[in-house]
Amino acid sequence: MIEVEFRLARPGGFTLECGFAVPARGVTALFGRSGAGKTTIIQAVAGVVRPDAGRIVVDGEVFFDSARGIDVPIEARRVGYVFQDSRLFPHLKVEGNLRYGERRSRAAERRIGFDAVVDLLGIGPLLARRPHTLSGGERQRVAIGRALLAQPRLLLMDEPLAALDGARKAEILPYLERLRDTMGLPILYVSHALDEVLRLADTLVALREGRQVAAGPLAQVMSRPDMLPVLGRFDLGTLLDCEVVRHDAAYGLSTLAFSGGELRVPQVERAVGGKVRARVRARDVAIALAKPEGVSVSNLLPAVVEEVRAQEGPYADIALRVGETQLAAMVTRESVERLGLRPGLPVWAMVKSVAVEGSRPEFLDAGL
Amino acid sequence: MIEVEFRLARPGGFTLECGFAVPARGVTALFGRSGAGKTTIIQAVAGVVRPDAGRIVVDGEVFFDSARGIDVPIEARRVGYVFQDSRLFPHLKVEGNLRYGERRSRAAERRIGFDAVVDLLGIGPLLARRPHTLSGGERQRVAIGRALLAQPRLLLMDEPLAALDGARKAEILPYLERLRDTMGLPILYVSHALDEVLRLADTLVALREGRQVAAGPLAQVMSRPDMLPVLGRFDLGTLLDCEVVRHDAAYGLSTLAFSGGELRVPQVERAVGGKVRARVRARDVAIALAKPEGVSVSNLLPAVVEEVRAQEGPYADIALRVGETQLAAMVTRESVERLGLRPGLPVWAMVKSVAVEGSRPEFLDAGL
Amino acid sequence: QAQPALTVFAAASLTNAFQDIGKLYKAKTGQEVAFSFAASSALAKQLEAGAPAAIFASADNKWMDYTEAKDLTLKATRVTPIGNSLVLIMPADTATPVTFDASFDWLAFLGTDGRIATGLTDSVPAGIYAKAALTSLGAWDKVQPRIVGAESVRAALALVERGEARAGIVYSTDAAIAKNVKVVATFPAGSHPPVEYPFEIVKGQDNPATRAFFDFLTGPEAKVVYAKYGFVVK
Amino acid sequence: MLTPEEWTAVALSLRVAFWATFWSLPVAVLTAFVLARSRFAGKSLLDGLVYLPLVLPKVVVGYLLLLTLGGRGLIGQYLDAWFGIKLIFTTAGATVAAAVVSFPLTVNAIRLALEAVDRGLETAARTLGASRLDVFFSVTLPLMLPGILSGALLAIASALGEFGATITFVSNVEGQTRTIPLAIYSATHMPDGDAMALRLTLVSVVLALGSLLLASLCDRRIRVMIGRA
Amino acid sequence: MLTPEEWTAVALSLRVAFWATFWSLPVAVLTAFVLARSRFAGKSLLDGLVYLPLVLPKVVVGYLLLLTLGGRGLIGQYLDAWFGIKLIFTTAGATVAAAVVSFPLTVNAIRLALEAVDRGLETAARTLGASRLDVFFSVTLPLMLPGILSGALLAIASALGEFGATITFVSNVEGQTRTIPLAIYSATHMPDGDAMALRLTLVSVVLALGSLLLASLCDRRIRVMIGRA
Ligand SMILES: Nc1ncnc2c1ncn2[C@@H]1O[C@H](COP(=O)(O)OP(=O)(O)OP(=O)(O)O)[C@@H](O)[C@H]1O
Ligand SMILES: Nc1ncnc2c1ncn2[C@@H]1O[C@H](COP(=O)(O)OP(=O)(O)OP(=O)(O)O)[C@@H](O)[C@H]1O
Ligand SMILES: [Mg+2]
Ligand SMILES: [Mg+2]
Repeated sequence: MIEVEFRLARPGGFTLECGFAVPARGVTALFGRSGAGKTTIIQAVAGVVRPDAGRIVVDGEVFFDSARGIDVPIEARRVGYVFQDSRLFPHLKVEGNLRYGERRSRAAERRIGFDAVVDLLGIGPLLARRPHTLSGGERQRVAIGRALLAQPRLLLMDEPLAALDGARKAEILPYLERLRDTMGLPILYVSHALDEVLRLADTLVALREGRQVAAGPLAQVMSRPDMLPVLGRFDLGTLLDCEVVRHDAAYGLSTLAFSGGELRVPQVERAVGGKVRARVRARDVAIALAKPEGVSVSNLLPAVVEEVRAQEGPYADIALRVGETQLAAMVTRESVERLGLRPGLPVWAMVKSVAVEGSRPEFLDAGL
Repeated sequence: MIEVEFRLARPGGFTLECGFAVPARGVTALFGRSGAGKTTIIQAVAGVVRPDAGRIVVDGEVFFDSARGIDVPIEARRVGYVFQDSRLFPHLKVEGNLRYGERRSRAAERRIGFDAVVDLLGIGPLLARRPHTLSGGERQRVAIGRALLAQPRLLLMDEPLAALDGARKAEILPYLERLRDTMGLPILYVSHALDEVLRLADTLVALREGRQVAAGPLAQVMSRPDMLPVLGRFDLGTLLDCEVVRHDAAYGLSTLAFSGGELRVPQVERAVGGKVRARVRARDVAIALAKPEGVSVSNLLPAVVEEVRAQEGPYADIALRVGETQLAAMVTRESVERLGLRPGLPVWAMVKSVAVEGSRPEFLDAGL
Repeated sequence: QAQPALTVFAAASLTNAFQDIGKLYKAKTGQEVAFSFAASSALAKQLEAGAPAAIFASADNKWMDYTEAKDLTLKATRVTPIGNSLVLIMPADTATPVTFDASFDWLAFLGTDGRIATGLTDSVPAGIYAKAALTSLGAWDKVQPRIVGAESVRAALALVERGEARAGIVYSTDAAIAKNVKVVATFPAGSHPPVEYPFEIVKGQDNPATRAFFDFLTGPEAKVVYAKYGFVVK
Repeated sequence: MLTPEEWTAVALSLRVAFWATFWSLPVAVLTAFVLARSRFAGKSLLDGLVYLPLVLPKVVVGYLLLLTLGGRGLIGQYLDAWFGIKLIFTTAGATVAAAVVSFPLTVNAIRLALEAVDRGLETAARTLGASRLDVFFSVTLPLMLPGILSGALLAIASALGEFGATITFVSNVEGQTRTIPLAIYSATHMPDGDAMALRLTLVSVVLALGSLLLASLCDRRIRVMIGRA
Repeated sequence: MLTPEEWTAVALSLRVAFWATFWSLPVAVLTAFVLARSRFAGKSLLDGLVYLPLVLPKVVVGYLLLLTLGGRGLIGQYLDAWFGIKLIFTTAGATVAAAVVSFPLTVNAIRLALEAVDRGLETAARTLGASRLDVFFSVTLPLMLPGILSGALLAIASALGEFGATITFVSNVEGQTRTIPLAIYSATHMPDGDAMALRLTLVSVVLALGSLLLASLCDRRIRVMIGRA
């Protein structure tokens, strides 16, 4: 478990209060607007700032406990910290920067290899360069590599991918996922980008102006109605826990079963019977009154309208029931009227398979 | 016109060669992967680095011309530069930072007001703070304000929004658009984020490892097949130049006409007859063999399959002809087979209105 | 007062005597006298650079000869009212009287690492005299490695007072005012050039006001002061 | 506590230290800027020249001053003839001596501070419409204030302690050039001068600690101001 | 060109300057670090103490050294009795005098450089597993190298020029303590010493320019190394 619970007042009026206990496995995303206090939490966990009062415990080891007067020094916490500004050592070449933490780790604990990291981050050609000659994205890639090679037992990442281009991001994300999955390396991850969060996170801590709005498993937090202002409307969606039932190698598709039916998605790497998670964005769900025939949309699910929330603007939020699962859909108000959508009406939900998203590596090709 | 044409070699082997002439109106996006040379171009235009040879002319004024020995000093170029790292003055409070450039501008040229900028960027509460107490996003907002208030005639923005959260981004983007539209303030804009580029840019300059891959009007560049590796597959789409034909205030919808038919989109602010641009992502276009009835999808366009490109993986790219317009669609290979899609087949394209995207402020609510 | 102050350049060793005389003079005539006390060499160089002093009182003849040769001071006004004698001193607690005869063994006297402190032997007057005296006594070659040259006689005195040096060669005036040292021998007058303090009026300053003080410096009231501080009054 | 004569020396020392610092500081800032930021042919020479007063015995420095700025000196004669400025024997001369001796220290301190100023901020200022000169005054100078303060402190301290160059250049005249160190020197030549030397030494120490305290107070405020606290 | 006597003085000056710098530099780095980075009760006092040799007339400094480190001095007597270390009248003593006098300059230069080191980098190093000490040696020290170099240069320069404290503490013993400044001083006090003074002054100037040139070469390399070129 990672238990974080503290109070910290900054000169200037900002006060942060938070308290969450999340598994020391997988990725915990800290999500919130600029100035919400995300970096401050990361800093407290790393030991860079000292809370006024509280406790920080990672995996049973107490990092900080104001009541017991414990404050473990930064270097003894063994957290890898990727800073919002990359903070490369200007006097060392890229290679020296990468090796800095590696040299200081115990040889027995070196699970993350130098060459693997260099390859992945595409920084091979930069090894002999000086940090000030690097572009913004190059710098950040080196910073990530440096933190990884320090063989941390907890990785803190403060918007690590913000300076990276989409393709590079897409390349690095799976590696982070792999790290998380294969090494049991827990990650505290700050990001504004919901797609990153959804891809990576198992657990979500949402912050707003120094207050903790919600904390818990991703799916649970995402479906809370009070998250709407935090997440923004267009990212609303439904998370589905699924089991792999079939692979269709010829078409490169897999079939997933969830409590309300089946979904066809691009082939996942998990074996039949494995558990995976899928995300359906509300805006990617269309509604039909009768089962549509001859359409390219391959995921057609029988459903019942549960609730229609007409909202300002052109859109309406629809809650559908598919089996035991509630599925969010978003359609225009005009469509609600034209189709006569009302609670209790049996309909078909059309989900384009390409819009299925997941939080596991298997879904890499499906998402954004 | 903004004419940029130069050669610049960096110690360490990187050489940048570019040459483009874009209108000194609207937003020109510099797009490319990390290390492609985007920042270098911005720096050359600002006068921060000196090209080895070439010409840089903005709106008829020669900033740099190696042949004629011209190199206008930075401060005389009057470009507002938002740096990748915010570079706030640590000895000035936030207000002092904002006023720095404003004070140095000619009073007659002050078109951008202090209060408006402060309001927009939400930095009112920060005015009396010192830069080192700001969070990453706060810093960047102040840096944007500072550049705007210097009343530049050309704005250079180097990933200005990378550190901002989605909501803040969404708030600032329209203001940038408004600046661009109402003040004729041209913007050179570096970004990795395709959605930003698509929202803002009129013109696109694509770079790859120091070489200019393409330069020209956004729509034109976006549809070039050689852009696929630059853009990434899931962002492929079609840009449609449309005219507003009707507003439907009751539903909050507008109807747009393009050469292949009509689209219903969330209400745009432009008057009837006005020109707007819409973007349809290939992954948001589904195909039906017959006109679907009773579906929430309100944009149904009769089309003809022009080309089916089966690709590796589960997907196939389909080129549809809708009137005179080519529309890209993306479906699974399984669907291609199931529906028997082949060139010449008449079909219906289903475009969810909520997936319509544009490059003008009118489409703010429609996009991502 | 109406008259501008008169500036007198005097060797640092004259500090006390001249200050007293200046006060006496002011009490008597109301005329203010300003002094600049520094090494004779520095003062001579300053005169050469055009320093507007009226009177130069040197601690040795060489620097007065120098200013004369450069036509800076008036040779005709030269007087030498006072002199000094050169003495060997030791810390009071270890002092034993010595006589400079042929049998005097300097090295035995100094012990294994004893030192003799004096002024710099090539530039500070007391040191120059000490070198001359030791040479004429035939001891210089033996003693030379044991000589430590201080920046001024005062500094040499301090080294002996603190027992850092086993002995010192200084002026009798200095020895007279020091607390913890004893004079163990006086160098014979013939062993070194006479220690003299020549005074001259600076060229272009020979006016009644200067003359008045210059005469006062060699007058009976001044001589009382000199004697008080242990100078040999001629 | 102190005799009037001693008070005179203390007051003079303070005046000399203040004015020496006051006049040399701007020149030092300029020199540091030129040395740190520009490249030209004779730069190494200028660099050497600046450090010269430090490396030479102060007596030699004083002697060189005497040769150049004395009443018959290379420059001194014209200073006197054209502007009526007399340096030898005067407090002004003592100030010059103190300024010259402290100059290398001041320049060094300021230069180090200048080199620590982030040039990216200067570039940013220029894109905001500030000329080089404007940037210097509005960005560079404020950011190097701690260094300037440190330089000023060194200047004051070394001016308070300056002896060799002063006595050689402008002699030891009470009320004009007899600063504390010269008074201490004179005192050691008086039979009963030990007490006076000790008193003046204590005054020196107190002044030094006082200016240090003042400097560290200023420093803290400046650091808060420029956000480097 | 130079007389053997003068060569001896030059060689001695170089030795003294080198060893004074060599020994004082680590102490200066430590002192600067403590002054810049820690807060404790007597800090202002330590601060004052460090600057004292600068503010006091060098002759007084020499006298204080004599009182404390002389053969009968407070500390000196034990140095001699217990370790057989004699400072007075020896080259070692001249080195100590030079080191003490240059100490404030060295500390100041290093301190300014230290304050310019980005503490964010130090924090980053600690998150990478480096202890405070390790951070100091692997990050802070390399980044402040230009300041240390500048401090060393100041130390060498002021050691080459040191006169007052040296002559007062260890006097003028040829081959032992007679450094260039002492030789120059002697020369200027001889009516016919001008030529010798000039020669030795030129040697001083050449040494100063030489060490400056060396320093600026080092500086350039260091700056390239630490990426601040
Ligand atoms: N001062 C320099 N010296 C040497 N090489 C440099 C220097 N500055 C940049 N480069 C190199 O030039 C190339 C282009 O850098 P630039 O900063 O323009 O990239 P970019 O497109 O802005 O990348 P990013 O998106 O990561 O900021 C990079 O490979 C970089 O390493
Ligand atoms: N050293 C400081 N002194 C005073 N206030 C501070 C300091 N550091 C941060 N703050 C304030 O604390 C609040 C939270 O800052 P924090 O850096 O944790 O935000 P964040 O959530 O990381 O934001 P962003 O996404 O913009 O980086 C902000 O309002 C910021 O202004
Ligand atoms: Mg942050
Ligand atoms: Mg860049």
